[in-house]
Amino acid sequence: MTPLLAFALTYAQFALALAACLAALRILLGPRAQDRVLALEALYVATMLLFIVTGMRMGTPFLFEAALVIAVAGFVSTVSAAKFLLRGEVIE
Amino acid sequence: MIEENLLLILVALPFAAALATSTMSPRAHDAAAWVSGLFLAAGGVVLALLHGAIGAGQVVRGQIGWVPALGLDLSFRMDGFVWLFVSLIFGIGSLVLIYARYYLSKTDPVPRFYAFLMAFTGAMVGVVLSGNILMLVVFWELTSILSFLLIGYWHQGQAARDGARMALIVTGAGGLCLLLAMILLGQIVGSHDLDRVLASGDLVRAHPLYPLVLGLFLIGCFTKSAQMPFHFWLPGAMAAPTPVSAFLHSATMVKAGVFLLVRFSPVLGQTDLWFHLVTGTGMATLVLGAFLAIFRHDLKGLLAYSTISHLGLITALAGIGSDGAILAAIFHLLNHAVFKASLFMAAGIIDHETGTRDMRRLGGLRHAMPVTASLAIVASAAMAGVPLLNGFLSKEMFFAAAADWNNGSWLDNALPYWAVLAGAFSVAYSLRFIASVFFGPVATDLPRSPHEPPALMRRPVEALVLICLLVGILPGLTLGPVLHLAAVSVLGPDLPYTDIALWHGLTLPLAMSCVALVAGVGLHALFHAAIARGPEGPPLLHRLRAQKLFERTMFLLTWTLPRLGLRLFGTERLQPQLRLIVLLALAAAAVPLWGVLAPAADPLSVPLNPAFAAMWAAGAACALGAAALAKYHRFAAVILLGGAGAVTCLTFAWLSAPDLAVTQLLVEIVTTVLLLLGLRWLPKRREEIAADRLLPARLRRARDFVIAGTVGIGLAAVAHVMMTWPLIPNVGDWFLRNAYHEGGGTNVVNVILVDFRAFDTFGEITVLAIVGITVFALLRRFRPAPESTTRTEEEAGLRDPTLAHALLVPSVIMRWMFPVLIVLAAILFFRGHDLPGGGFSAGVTVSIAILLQYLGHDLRWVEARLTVLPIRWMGVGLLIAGGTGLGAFVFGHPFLTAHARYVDLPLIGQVPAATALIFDAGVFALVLGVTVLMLIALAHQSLRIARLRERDRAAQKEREAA
Amino acid sequence: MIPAPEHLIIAPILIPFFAGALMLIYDDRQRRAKLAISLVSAFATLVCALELLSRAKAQGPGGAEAGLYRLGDWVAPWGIVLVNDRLSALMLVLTGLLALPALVYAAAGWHRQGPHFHSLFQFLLMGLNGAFLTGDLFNLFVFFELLLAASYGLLLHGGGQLRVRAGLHYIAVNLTGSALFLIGVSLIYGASGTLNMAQLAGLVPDLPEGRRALFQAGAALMGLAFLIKAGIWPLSFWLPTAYMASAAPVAAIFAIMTKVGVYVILRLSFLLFGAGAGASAGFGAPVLIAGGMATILFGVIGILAAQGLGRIAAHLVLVSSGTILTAAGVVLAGADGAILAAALFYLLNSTLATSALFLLIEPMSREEGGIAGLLALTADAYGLDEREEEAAPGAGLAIPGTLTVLGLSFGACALALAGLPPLAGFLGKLGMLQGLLAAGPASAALHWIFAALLLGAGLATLIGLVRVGVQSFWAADAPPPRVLALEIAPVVALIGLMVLLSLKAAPVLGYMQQTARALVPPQSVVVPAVAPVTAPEVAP
Amino acid sequence: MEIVLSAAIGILAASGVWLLLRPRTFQVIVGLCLLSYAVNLFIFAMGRLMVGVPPIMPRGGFIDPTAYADPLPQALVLTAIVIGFAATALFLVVLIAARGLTGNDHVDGKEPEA
Amino acid sequence: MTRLFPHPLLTLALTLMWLMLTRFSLGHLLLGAAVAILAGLAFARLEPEPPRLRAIWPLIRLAAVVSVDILRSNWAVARRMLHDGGRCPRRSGFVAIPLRLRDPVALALLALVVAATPGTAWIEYDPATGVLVLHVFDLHDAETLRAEIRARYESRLLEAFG
Amino acid sequence: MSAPESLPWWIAAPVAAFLLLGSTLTLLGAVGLVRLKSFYDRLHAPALGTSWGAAAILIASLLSWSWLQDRVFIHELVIGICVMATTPVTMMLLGRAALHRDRQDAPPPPRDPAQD
Repeated sequence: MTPLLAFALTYAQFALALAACLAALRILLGPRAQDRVLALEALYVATMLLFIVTGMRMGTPFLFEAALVIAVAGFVSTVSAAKFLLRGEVIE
Repeated sequence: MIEENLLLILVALPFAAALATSTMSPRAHDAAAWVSGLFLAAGGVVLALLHGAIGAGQVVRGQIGWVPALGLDLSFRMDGFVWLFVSLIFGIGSLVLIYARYYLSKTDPVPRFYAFLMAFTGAMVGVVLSGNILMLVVFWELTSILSFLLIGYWHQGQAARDGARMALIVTGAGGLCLLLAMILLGQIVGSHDLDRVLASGDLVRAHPLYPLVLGLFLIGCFTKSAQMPFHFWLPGAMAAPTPVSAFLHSATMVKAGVFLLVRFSPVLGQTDLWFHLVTGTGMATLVLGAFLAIFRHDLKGLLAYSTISHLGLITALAGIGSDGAILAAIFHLLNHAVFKASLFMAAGIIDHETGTRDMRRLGGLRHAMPVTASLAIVASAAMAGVPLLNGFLSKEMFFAAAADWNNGSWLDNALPYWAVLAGAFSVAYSLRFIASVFFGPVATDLPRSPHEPPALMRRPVEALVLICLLVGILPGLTLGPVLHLAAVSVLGPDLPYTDIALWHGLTLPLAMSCVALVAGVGLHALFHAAIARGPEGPPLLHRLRAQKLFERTMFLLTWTLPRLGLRLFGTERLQPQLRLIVLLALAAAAVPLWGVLAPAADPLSVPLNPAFAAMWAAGAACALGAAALAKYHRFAAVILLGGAGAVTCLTFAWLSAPDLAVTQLLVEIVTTVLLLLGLRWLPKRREEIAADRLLPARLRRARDFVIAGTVGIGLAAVAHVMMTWPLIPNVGDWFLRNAYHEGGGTNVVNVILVDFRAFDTFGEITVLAIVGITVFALLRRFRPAPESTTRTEEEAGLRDPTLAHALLVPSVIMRWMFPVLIVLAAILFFRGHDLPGGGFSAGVTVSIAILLQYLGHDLRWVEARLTVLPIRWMGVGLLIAGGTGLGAFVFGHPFLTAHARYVDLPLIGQVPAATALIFDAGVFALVLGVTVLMLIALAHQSLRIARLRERDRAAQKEREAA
Repeated sequence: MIPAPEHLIIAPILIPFFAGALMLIYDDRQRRAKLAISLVSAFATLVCALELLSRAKAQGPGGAEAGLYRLGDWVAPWGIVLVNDRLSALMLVLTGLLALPALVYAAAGWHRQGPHFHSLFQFLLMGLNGAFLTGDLFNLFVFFELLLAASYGLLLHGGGQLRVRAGLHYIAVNLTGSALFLIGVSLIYGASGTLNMAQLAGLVPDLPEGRRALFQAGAALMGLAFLIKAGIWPLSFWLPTAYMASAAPVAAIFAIMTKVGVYVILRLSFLLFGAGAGASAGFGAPVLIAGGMATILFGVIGILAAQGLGRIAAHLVLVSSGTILTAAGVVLAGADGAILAAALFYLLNSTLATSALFLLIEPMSREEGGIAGLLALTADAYGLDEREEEAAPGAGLAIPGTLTVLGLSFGACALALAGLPPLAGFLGKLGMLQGLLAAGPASAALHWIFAALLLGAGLATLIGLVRVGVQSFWAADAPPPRVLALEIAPVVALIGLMVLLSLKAAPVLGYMQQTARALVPPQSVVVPAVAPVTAPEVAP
Repeated sequence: MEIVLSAAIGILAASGVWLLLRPRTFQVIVGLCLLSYAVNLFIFAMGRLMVGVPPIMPRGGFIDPTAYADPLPQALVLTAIVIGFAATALFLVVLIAARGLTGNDHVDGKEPEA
Repeated sequence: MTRLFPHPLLTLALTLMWLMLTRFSLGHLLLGAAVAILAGLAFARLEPEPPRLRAIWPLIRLAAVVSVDILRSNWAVARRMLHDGGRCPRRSGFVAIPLRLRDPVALALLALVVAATPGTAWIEYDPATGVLVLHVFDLHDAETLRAEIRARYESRLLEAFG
Repeated sequence: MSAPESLPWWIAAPVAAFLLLGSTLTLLGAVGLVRLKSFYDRLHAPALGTSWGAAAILIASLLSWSWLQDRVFIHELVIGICVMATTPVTMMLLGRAALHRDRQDAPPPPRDPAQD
């Protein structure tokens, strides 16, 4: 394997994990509810990308499903949270 | 053979009578009495038939097996002693029956009374006849229970209820002690057969457990026979109808105790311990009972204490245990039954005719009821031990035994004096009874005007008094042979015949009798006026009544202390319960693992990836944040929970479990939405709870913090050790080897779920279905807190009206995602067997798709377009899954046997066609139904509240209009 | 006639399952049809259970050829097996015996109080039967969750503040217990590599020290989860409130819920920690003994301190399970197996009696109006979906001589529970006492304490029940309540069963002794289920 | 990796237990969720860690089990996830109902005295 | 035919998606088509009317423009993230843009575009007035932005959807 | 199992480049999420990750998988489209919610301050 690719994969993993950490930090810090939801969204995206990168690194295509699920369905939880903020209830 | 059957019939007769009477109409007074009487008469006939064999010194036995494994058999044996006692029971029973027929009011449900009475008779006969010591206890406890019912027959009165309860508790508890004693005795002897037990006296007395057995046995006997200090229930039991007292408290139940003492004296007796315990208790009871009887104003109370005292006498005799003493005990047992029963009946007549039993109010009754008066006088003379009456004879024998016996102990030396003293007391109370009721000025303010009772009501008394006289005058002719027979059966065949005669010459006992008689008369003459004025009880001591003491102790033991205990050792609060569980779990894990848990010498490990660690830094932050914020910032906690969940999913994916990642992720999403849906119904968190800042709250938190930390560290340590230990060969390997060939799939996890361990999945989907219908049922009755409904109103007011359009653009995208999600679900579903996915994931995905529509629009919009019948889906899903499993039956395979192979279809190629796929379809339908149901049922609450509000508003308007 | 005799073992799980699933498709208003399905299902389950019992009895005394059912046709330990032996058959029959009366009782009106009562009830039966039959640890977890989920639903059946509050505690405690269960199961799997009970039993004696410790920790955690369900002190505080709050027929079937925990403790303790378990033999016995006795004591305190019959009954449940647990502990520690046999007999009787008592509570304490008044009382003010409330409930035959029947039934229950003769409760206690004191003076002090507790508990039960009975039957002036025949018939039936149990005590006790004999030397129980894991079958 | 995962399990469990012991129903449900994550990971850990070797095998042929992750714990976790989800949902609904009926969100349905 | 394919484009796209996610084979084509038809039918329940798409070409041009814009704004925003403040301080703010576009689908596409380009965030759209409020990360001139959005995106969407 | 080792350098290089680009962008977005002061500013930060951040990584993945599997492997396209399609929904709702909540808290709404 080219060392470049190895480095890139490691770097990408770490960068994404760091991004997730920062997002988590924002969730913790708040200060307002919308910040947390926003950060959760970011966390989801970082996680999804991390799935893909990890899958590449390990050479298994199976993590892909999880990434797909996050991509397609992950926003539902943030959307419902956002709607809760907006309307005070999730479904009306 | 005939005798055996007769014996069994004898026991069965009273119970049969009870059964017959219990089914009668409450108004069938005469019929009930007649039936009972007939059964008793039949019993008499049987007894007479048996007399032949018994008289020949035979022991008649009869047996029916019941639970041989426990040594419990319905075995009966009858010897002379038993015959005598059974005759007594039947005899007095018949008389009481006649008496009761006239005594009981027409309005009472009399058949019930007869049923109880007959059942009691049966139980009593059973006690006496039992040839199995365990069966004896069975009947013994039955008498306690039935006496409870009989004493409480007039349950409208508080006194009857209390008396009944006390009698039951005291005698019942005694019965339990007796049970223990009998079990031990049975084990010492190696058999529960009475004959063998009776023959093993030496073995028992030599056994180290002898003192314990004796103690338990005596408690049993003493409680039943109302010996000090257990005597107090008997006066309380006087609230029973008089026939009950006449039967139970003179002849039968209380005699059961002394019967046992006499019966078992060959086994347990003849030791110093026995003598001191039994005779000591008996003498104390004799003296104290007689003394207390003097002070009672209540007729039945006096008789009750007199009974206690006489039982003490018999007990003392049994304790002395010499041949003469035993003979005297048996004799007095009979005599006392006869005269006391007649006295109780007489007291009942007086009560019945005058309406009171208070001796201070009664007087001069000899004018109104001369016959009853003379009967009662004779009977009380017998009680006092006046010559020519039966009481005199047995008392004489008692005096003789008391004076004779000599083992040198202080108790033995004191016996004669105590005996005389008790005799004097008994003369005194007998005299008081006669004098205050029948003599003196005629009472005027009686509730009823007294006259003679119906003749038949008096007959039983007459009969009994006649027996008193007959036995008293001609003892040798009437009772002598039978008594000898009885004594022989207790003491052994080589007992010499004792001639009971009226006159033995000028002996010490006679002198003692005279002294007692004179002293008694003197006592009465000196104190009767003072006693009548005094309280119900001896001076100074009348406040200290055992009954009260008992009640207070019982109250303390059975109410106050338990309430306290419940507060101390129990809690209804959830937090301590959970804390206990957690602490115990810690202990449960720590005890086996302490000191053993160590990392493997050659630890397994996977090189650390810093990104993984960084991910978990985020995950840990989320978890801790959720823990910290869940109280005041619920919304934040939900979001943080989502963060932690996402990291968990990633971990699964990272560590080669894509299926888990997918499933966890989907569940995660639905859970978040559910929590958000629920958030709306929770109260707005007040900014700060003041008490939270106080020290106790801080301490509580600190403690919980330590607990939680310990759990975390412990679990982490165990997990770490486990992970670093080398893997042992396990069943997982087999799955890996065989999934493809046997299960027909390459995704082993999924093959396990739908094939190898499909039964787990089967159960799991049922769990989901159950939760679904529970949620549904619960929310049908949902009732929001008042402020949650008003809150929406406030918010509605605050809402910008244009916000109704807020979702216009997003909803378009949400709608587009609907088919995409459906396709995704289909993919997940179809590839499940080979690649990550499966029915569960697919079901959740579709429900997320539907949920998304609810999010983007409102309930009515969606439900106008999509009809989801979640419960139907659930039912169908379950049936499909179950039906697939059943399908295997057709081919003769067990439930859930899957059939899998790849089918070659033209054009398309290899297609996996596993029955597991159908099973998975069932899972899919069910999961879809459940998830949608839960989400929608929760969401519907808002709608319901809105409708409710509208209705309220309409009602309000109507009211205003009116 | 049984069409497929080899599938009989699974029938007690499948019949209720299909009945429950089928009823989901029915509309909620078709109660009559649902009731019919439910009754038929319960009856069929009982019949199957009886047949299984007779099969179990036909097995040799050691149960060597225990009935096995391989689910999915997979050989244990890879697949899940169901095992029908004497103990499980006994529990199945007991479940069936409780289920039918409870259903009949519910038909008097309770089943109208909320939707899907019958489905939940059937699923509860399924869970119970599954838990009794399964031979796989994780499958046991699944069935535990199943029966718990159903019990949550049933506990909450009818709604109301008391139930919901009790339900909240009940669920929270049990969810914690489930977490423990899972941790325990996974530890056991990690330490031994199998989930099959029989195979596990074979592996236990040869576990090396470290793994043994982990295995034991796992077993201890799992045991804790069962003990929570069995209601051992101090993990039982949720129980009285929950049982008291639940609807009468639900409480009646709940009488067996604690017994599931007890059953599993019995099964696994003797299987995994019996005499043949090497260094693990007797593991947990001290806990069982101490905890069991504490439970009896606590139950006694509760009985005495209780104000209502419901609370007394709930604490009686505690006493009962404490007694059996202590007996199991004593036997596990090496005492005579006869104690266990008697304890099983006692279990049978006390379960029937508590069930009957739970059914009696409501008619006894009922004010005027019968079930109709009750329904009106709980009818929801927020009942926007009124369709569930049917008109004119409470129709049915009222029985004459209400007080007499109620009183007799109550008395019978009291006798049975207090362990007074002549009902079977006495026999069970007698058996235990005999077993405990068999060693004479050499018996451990523990045996004496246990014996004393047994008797004391009986006395306390008597005191508590008599107090309540006197209050409600003797001290009450109110006219007798209207009680439907449908409500009293189940009670009478249960009492009839107890009487039968007393009369037929010898064969029943014989069965129990065989059961105990099969349990105490554990190797023989499920031997055929074991297949060597190291030599896996290779598919052609 | 092992140390990180076990620390993660520990932290999740500790947070979960801490919340479980809190007096508010919402805290308890969040605690149960966290605890169930911890438990799931714990079960999963019992199969040891394998990076990059999912339990999905090529079609046909026998394979070397040591090269694959232990599938059984994964299957168990899947079941546990589903059941945990059901339990969470149920608990949520019950807590909402309790909140509606008792008027507060204390686990005992009433605020502690004093 | 329309009953079976109420949304032919969608069905096609979904079939494609299926094929992308699985394997290209005849079997998967059939299965995918079946699923896609089902999904399309389900979608038709929600939205019986297919979108009024008049021309596709403007959309493709839009896509090209947008992809360039995304790259550009990515670069811009990323730079801004790294050195915030610095030489010329960043000013962010809201911009209100009255839109002519009314079709919800078109609006949704616009939203996608706006969201995909870092630096602009869709805050609010009022269907009554047709005013869109954006938040802009680095706002130099509101007017330019308005014009840019109208010209680059809205006009093309108008072409496509009318 | 094929692994990234088998990639020739001429594929590996662009893959690496895309990976670096994508992850850096995403990281920058996260940095912005933490560093930026106001919520509306932060609203822009994740867009970095969802647009080119995701796209670059997906392209990298697509390239490498297409090589490894010897055929065009375009799963990633679906993910890309979905991410593109779904993130705006959250963002829109969040923006609106923020505005709404800000209006509730501070009555004078921050409506178009840029229009001055």
